[in-house]
Amino acid sequence: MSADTLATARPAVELEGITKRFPGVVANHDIRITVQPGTVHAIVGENGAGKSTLMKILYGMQKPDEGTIKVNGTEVSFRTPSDAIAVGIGMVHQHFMLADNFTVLENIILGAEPKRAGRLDTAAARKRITELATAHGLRVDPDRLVEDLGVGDRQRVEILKVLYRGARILILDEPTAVLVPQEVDELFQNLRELKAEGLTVIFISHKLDEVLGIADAITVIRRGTTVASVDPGDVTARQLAELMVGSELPTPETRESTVTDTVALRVSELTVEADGHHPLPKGVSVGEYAARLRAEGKRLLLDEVSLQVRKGEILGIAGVEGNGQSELIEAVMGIRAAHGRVELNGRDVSGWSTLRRREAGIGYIPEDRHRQGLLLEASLWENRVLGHQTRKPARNGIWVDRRASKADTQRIIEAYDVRTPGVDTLALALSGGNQQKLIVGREMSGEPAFLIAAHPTRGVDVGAQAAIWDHLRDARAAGLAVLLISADLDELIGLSDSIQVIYRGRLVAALDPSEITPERLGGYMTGAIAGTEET
Amino acid sequence: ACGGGDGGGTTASQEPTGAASEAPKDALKVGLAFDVGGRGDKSFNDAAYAGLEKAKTDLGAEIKELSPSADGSNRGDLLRQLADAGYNPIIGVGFAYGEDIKKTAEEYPDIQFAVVDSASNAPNVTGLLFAEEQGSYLAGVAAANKSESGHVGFVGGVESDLIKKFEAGFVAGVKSVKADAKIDVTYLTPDGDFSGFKAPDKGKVAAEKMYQDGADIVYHASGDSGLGVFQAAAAAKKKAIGVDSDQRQTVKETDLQSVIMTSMLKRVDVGVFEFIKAFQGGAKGGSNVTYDLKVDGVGLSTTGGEIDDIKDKLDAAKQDIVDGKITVPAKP
Amino acid sequence: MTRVRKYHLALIGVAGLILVVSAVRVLTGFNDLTSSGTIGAALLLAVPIALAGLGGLWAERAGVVNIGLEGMMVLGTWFAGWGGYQWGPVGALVAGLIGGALGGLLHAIATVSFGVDHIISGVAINLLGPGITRFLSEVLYKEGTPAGEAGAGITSSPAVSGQTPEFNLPLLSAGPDLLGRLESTHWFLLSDLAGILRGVTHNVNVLVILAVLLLPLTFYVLWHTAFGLRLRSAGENPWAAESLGVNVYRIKYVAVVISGAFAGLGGVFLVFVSDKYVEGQTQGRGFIGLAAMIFGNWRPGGLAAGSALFGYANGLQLRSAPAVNTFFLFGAVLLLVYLGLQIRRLLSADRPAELAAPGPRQYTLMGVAALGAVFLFWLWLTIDQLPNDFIFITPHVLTLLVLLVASQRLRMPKADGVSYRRGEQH
Amino acid sequence: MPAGLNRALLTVAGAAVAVVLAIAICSVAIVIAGGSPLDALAAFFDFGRSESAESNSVAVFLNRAVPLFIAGLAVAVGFRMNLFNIGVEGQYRVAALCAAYVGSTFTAPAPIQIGVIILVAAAVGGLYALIPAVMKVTRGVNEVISTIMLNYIAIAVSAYLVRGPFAGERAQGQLTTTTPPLPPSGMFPDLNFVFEWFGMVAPTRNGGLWGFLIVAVVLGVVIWLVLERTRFGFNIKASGLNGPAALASGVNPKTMVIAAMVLSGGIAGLIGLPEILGDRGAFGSNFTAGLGFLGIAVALLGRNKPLGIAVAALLFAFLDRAQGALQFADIPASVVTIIQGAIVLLVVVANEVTNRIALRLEERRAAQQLGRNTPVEVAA
Ligand SMILES: Nc1ncnc2c1ncn2[C@@H]1O[C@H](COP(=O)(O)OP(=O)(O)OP(=O)(O)O)[C@@H](O)[C@H]1O
Ligand SMILES: Nc1ncnc2c1ncn2[C@@H]1O[C@H](COP(=O)(O)OP(=O)(O)OP(=O)(O)O)[C@@H](O)[C@H]1O
Ligand SMILES: [Mg+2]
Ligand SMILES: [Mg+2]
Repeated sequence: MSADTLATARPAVELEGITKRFPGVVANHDIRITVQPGTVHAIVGENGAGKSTLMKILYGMQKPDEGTIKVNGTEVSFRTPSDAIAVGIGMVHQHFMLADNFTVLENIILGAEPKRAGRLDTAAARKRITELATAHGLRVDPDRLVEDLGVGDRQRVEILKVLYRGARILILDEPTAVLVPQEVDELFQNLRELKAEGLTVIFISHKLDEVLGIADAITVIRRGTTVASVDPGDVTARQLAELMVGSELPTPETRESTVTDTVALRVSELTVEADGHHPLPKGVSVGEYAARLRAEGKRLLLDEVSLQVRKGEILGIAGVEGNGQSELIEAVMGIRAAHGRVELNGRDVSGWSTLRRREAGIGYIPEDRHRQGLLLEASLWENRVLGHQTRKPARNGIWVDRRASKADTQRIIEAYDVRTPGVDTLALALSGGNQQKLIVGREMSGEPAFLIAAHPTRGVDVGAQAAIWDHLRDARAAGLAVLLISADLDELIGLSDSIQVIYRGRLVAALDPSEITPERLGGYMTGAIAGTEET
Repeated sequence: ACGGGDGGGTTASQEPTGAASEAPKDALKVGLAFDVGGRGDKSFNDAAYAGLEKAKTDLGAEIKELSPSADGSNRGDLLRQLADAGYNPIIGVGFAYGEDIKKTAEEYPDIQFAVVDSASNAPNVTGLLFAEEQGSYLAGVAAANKSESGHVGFVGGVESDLIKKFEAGFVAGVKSVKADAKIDVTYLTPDGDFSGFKAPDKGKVAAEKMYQDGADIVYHASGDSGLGVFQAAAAAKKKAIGVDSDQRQTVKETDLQSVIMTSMLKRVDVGVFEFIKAFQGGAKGGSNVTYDLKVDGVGLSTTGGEIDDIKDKLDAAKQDIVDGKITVPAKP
Repeated sequence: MTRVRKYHLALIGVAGLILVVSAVRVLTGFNDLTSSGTIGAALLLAVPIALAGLGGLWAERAGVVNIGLEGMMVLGTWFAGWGGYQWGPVGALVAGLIGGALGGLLHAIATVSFGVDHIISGVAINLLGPGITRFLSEVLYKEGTPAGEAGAGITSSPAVSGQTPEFNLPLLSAGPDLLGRLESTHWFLLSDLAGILRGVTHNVNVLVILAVLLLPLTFYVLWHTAFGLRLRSAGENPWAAESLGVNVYRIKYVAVVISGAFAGLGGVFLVFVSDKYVEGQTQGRGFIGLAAMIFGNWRPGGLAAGSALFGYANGLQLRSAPAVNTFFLFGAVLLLVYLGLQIRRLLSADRPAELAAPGPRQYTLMGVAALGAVFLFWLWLTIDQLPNDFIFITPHVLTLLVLLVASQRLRMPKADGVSYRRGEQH
Repeated sequence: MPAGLNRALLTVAGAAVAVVLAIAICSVAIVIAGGSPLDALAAFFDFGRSESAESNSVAVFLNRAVPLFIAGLAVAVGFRMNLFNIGVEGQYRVAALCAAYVGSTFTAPAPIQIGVIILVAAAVGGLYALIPAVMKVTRGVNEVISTIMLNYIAIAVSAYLVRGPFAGERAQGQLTTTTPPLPPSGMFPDLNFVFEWFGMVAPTRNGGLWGFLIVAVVLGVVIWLVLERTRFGFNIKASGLNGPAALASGVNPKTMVIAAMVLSGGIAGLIGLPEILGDRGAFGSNFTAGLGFLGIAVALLGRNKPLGIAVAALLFAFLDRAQGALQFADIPASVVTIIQGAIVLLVVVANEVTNRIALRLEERRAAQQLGRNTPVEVAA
């Protein structure tokens, strides 16, 4: 739908009295939002406040129980996303909605395919995509497989998908969660251009300063209902946060240093090949081998990474996703085969299985809790056992000690404020934040000597975030060594005792968190600032 | 486990035991349990049924026939259920019943049993055996005489001992005429995989090869797979020999009928009927009745008249076997 | 770019294979290795497998695992037999397609609408197929029914009325039969090529042609049409498809019903070969088809290769059991080729010496290859003929070996087997 | 705990509805076939008129359930961790053959004789399952294909062995080849005395009520313990629910594949023993086939849990038993297969529906508790 001259007076989107109930939960209750055309309209709120649900309703993926939707002044009723697409609405989802094994082009044209004589007209599509991409400054190669793309590229593909359908109203659900500042800037630049062309953007984010930077209007949702509509010029981030949760925005600041001299984890020359692990030739050192592979033009996912984490220290690893941090933690965990040495408390654990490493005191908060952290269809206490099968209290000879496990799960539930009816509840019935707290609690039990914390607060709301940070700090004070990986740079800078930047599988910079700004950090992460090591 | 139609036989049936005599026609309740595949398989189950039906019309018997489950695991139970329901005698069709009949017969000593294709193994069990090797021998003689290339073939459905009897007789028959004849032998599946009786496509491939190599007559003992053999014969414009029943009559496709030079008949119907008749006459089990050439329990069909010209040679061979001058091997 | 290179590599591989087979043939004198008869038989035996595999491909590309192909194929055979005797070949074709499609529809209802585990539904259909067809036979084919008069029994239908046409390449594979003549000269390579060519062009049934055409057609539809893109997206990421307005349920329904129809078509083919329905004639081909599809990496070309391998081994085993022995020699030659390539790599001078230094693993591999070659060669020399029981399993063993060697780079559709519900992504 | 109870009640209710629906569908089929569904129903419960017929029917019913139950267990162990062991069929065939042969080569006191036979069967089944397991972990060969192929290979190999190296003597005129018969000490004592407890006459059926039933029950309990209570069982469950999470928790997926597959194959090895030790005393080329495939249906119907599998096996056996009785009532025996297929399908559909309802309830409960914002005490 084009915004014709008459319609400019009318709001692009009007939501009135939207109510949506899920079994047991009222996700949206009497929501009222008016979005003016040609503006960026931000929606903020806690985890589970109902933002995504509302957007899904606006995009036709879910039907509201009550309320009306007006688009450009006309009342609409969507049955499927196609109906929403037809009136010019497009949505970029919180989680990427891309088929990994498809090319960029295929992902973009899916559902709106250009045809010629019954055949996919890929040439026309490629032309159109290239036009759109250049017009909006979105660099992509239409013929690459999506699985080879980084998050920034994927984000651009998502936006192109929407533009390709000629959308005039864009919904972006937490588009910046996985982006580094430079990418965020780039995205915002794109959004401003789109706005200038008369498009309307609805934007959701937990990062309030971003919101203030880009939005023309802000709506705050709390517990499923609209509590305020504010002008970004009139509020500060803190006020906004108070509106959201009724409390102050916590900052992840480490108080005094607790770093000791004892090295808990030492990693030397860790190297991971891209095309499968091959054993080292006899008599060749890791360094020589890596040099040889480099000479052959082979890609290295991890390239001679060496680092050490001392007791009481939190070492932050900064990096754009896909630069080797996943490989690093998986290699340290023994999930992925690698060359080089991993020492825990002075012992060489390189040849050890994951199980043995865990038994030796490595805790692991995985980056994707649903993939690596939980058995969604199992009860909470069984999830407590996971990773601790061979240790007290879960273990009793060859048996799983159910009673002790349940009791310990109850302890975690109380200590970490996991909101759940009981230990027999299935993990999938918990919200993401509560799932995360359970995982943190589990990994902290058994007094680990060293903890890998990957995105420990990803997708978790401010309240839960603060709690998790507190737990990490307390454990650090008690002498725990932590390897922290996070895309949230505030978190990374706030929590870490020192920061290393990983770029293309190499550690390229060691930084002092007390002196670095997120912007500079982002510069290192994207390779914009290169080579200079600040020690 | 092989065949292709109920035996509208051409060979005169003779009384195998000669023990039959007139008996009162009251309360003759005959039970029969089929082999896997069951009633309506146009094969030897149906041949057995034909004998049963004859008993119904000719002897006024009350009959009941049961089919086992697909895996044949309930054969023994069917026999027992028939026994419990008051049927006597009870017939099991197929060698697979051998063991079950033995055990059931011990449990029901007052009931007479018969088993087709397996030997008697209890005092109240009659084994109804067929000298397939003798019939196959005649088929071999016919094939060797009619073959111009001196090259014939045999397609067996499943490589079981029963089918090997067919092969052994056929090979012996061919060699008796042409010692240097070339005989191709192919089985479709190993023992235990009974799909070889239901694989016309495999039968076709196997026979096609034989015809391409110069064989002009192929004998099959492969149940429904024989259809493929006939098709290969039709395509190559050559001949085939059917099995169990007169397949020139039971196969309905006219283009296939004409390739069936003759069929090796196995008169299960006669065996079943004669057993019932003998039972009525008061005969007891504990022994085998062998349906061989002597009693025309096996033989060759003559529909189409294609082997009429060698009738004397066949008769001579038959006579030699009947007289014991030739002993046909039952194993290859 | 990479696709083209892959395609070329495959061609070179096939050419090399033919060369080796030809050499082995000349060496051993088993002309059946590449005779047109063997190739024709391979085609005959491969087509039903390939059709079942195509059925699997359509379903699994749309994200529905279909282990019920066997049951659908059984339905296809029965309906083809039933339709065929009443209305001739076209009736058989239509009825068989419908029979299989009904099985597919049942699978779709269970898996798509009710979210039942795909394996369970498939297993249930494998039970239902034979049960229902047996029941139908017992009702419709018993004595006294019209079908019974026409020659039906409980385990078979009456014959299909009418014939399906067969085709030849004029001049080349019929009439003067130039290819046949070339084949019978048994020249190195030339005769092999002629045999292969003649095998696939001599007396080819129209249904074979149809079936073979379905492979490129499937490729075209799935990879070059909008519908195909949507179908594959349902197997890769149905939630993404849904978010773009694709009706994933409908796509899955269509795909699974087509899948059943393909399995049914496989059944029709079997009925055409035997001219009638014979109970149990599918013989597990649904499963083998599924295996061929996995073997072929969920791609039409790959599944064609898998079916062809199976059909070839099966055909050769049925036609010429002793020729199976040559597989030992064949294996030995392949191992020698591998050894040769390795040694050449070792000796090639244009690499820095230290780079080429082989690890112990490589030496072990080469040693094993050498030993294996010697052992196979010895087997070939000493074994006159394997016991029949072992001949029967040639196709199965070969499939396993190829899978073992062709180090698996298989990639199944990402959301294959995942139970998808609208609006509930994880 | 109401949540668990709710779930259980819903499941049972769903299953009951499914069975009724399946019966309804078959009734329609029977009516179409010109029979009477009531006759059919009567046939299912017709255990014979005489006392001995009744006992026999009960014995037949239970004897059928035993191998189905074991087969279901074997399949379930693999399925629990998404390992599709389609090869149970081949594994039990090879195992039964080898066990029958080894058992016939020596004579020892019954417990030892039988013990050795059981061990051999389990070992051979496990070893045969090891092949696809090793192929999977070393070369990534999909176990569905390899086990399907190995089923065919098993048929051929056992056909070779039973007629060749392992062949016993054959009675004159007998056409089936079997392994040599087991010595009397190799036959498992029957359980006919159980019938006396219930005031029934002992079944006359040869072999009576197979004593292997006890082994099956013990096996069921052991497998239940292993799957539900041990660390190994936990690892299997974890691997099945979420492979990457299990890996990250320190479970070695390769070891698990091998262990689960071998365990599955080992159990599969026992499938043929009830029949051999209870009745036949030998393995022959027409030994009951297809139990492995039925086991898949039984396991899935029983939701891969031992108790459920027991119920499913009894249900299948109950239906199978009626094959003869149905034919006496002039009803096509194939309705049994149709009912079995329909029940499998409908029960899982019902499961799915009830599961969803149960999940809704649980979520609602969780959400309500959450709303109240108070941690709740442990629900047992
Ligand atoms: N499909 C669903 N079924 C049941 N409940 C749901 C469903 N989707 C969302 N909910 C509930 O609705 C509430 C709102 O969820 P929603 O995803 O809209 O939150 P959100 O504001 O987007 O949170 P976040 O910031 O974490 O993305 C959640 O608490 C959740 O419990
Ligand atoms: N498809 C769904 N079906 C049922 N419940 C759902 C669904 N999607 C979300 N929920 C419910 O919504 C709640 C939170 O979901 P949501 O995905 O919004 O969490 P989150 O905080 O955003 O976590 P994450 O960051 O992992 O997505 C949970 O209680 C969950 O049960
Ligand atoms: Mg959200
Ligand atoms: Mg969220």
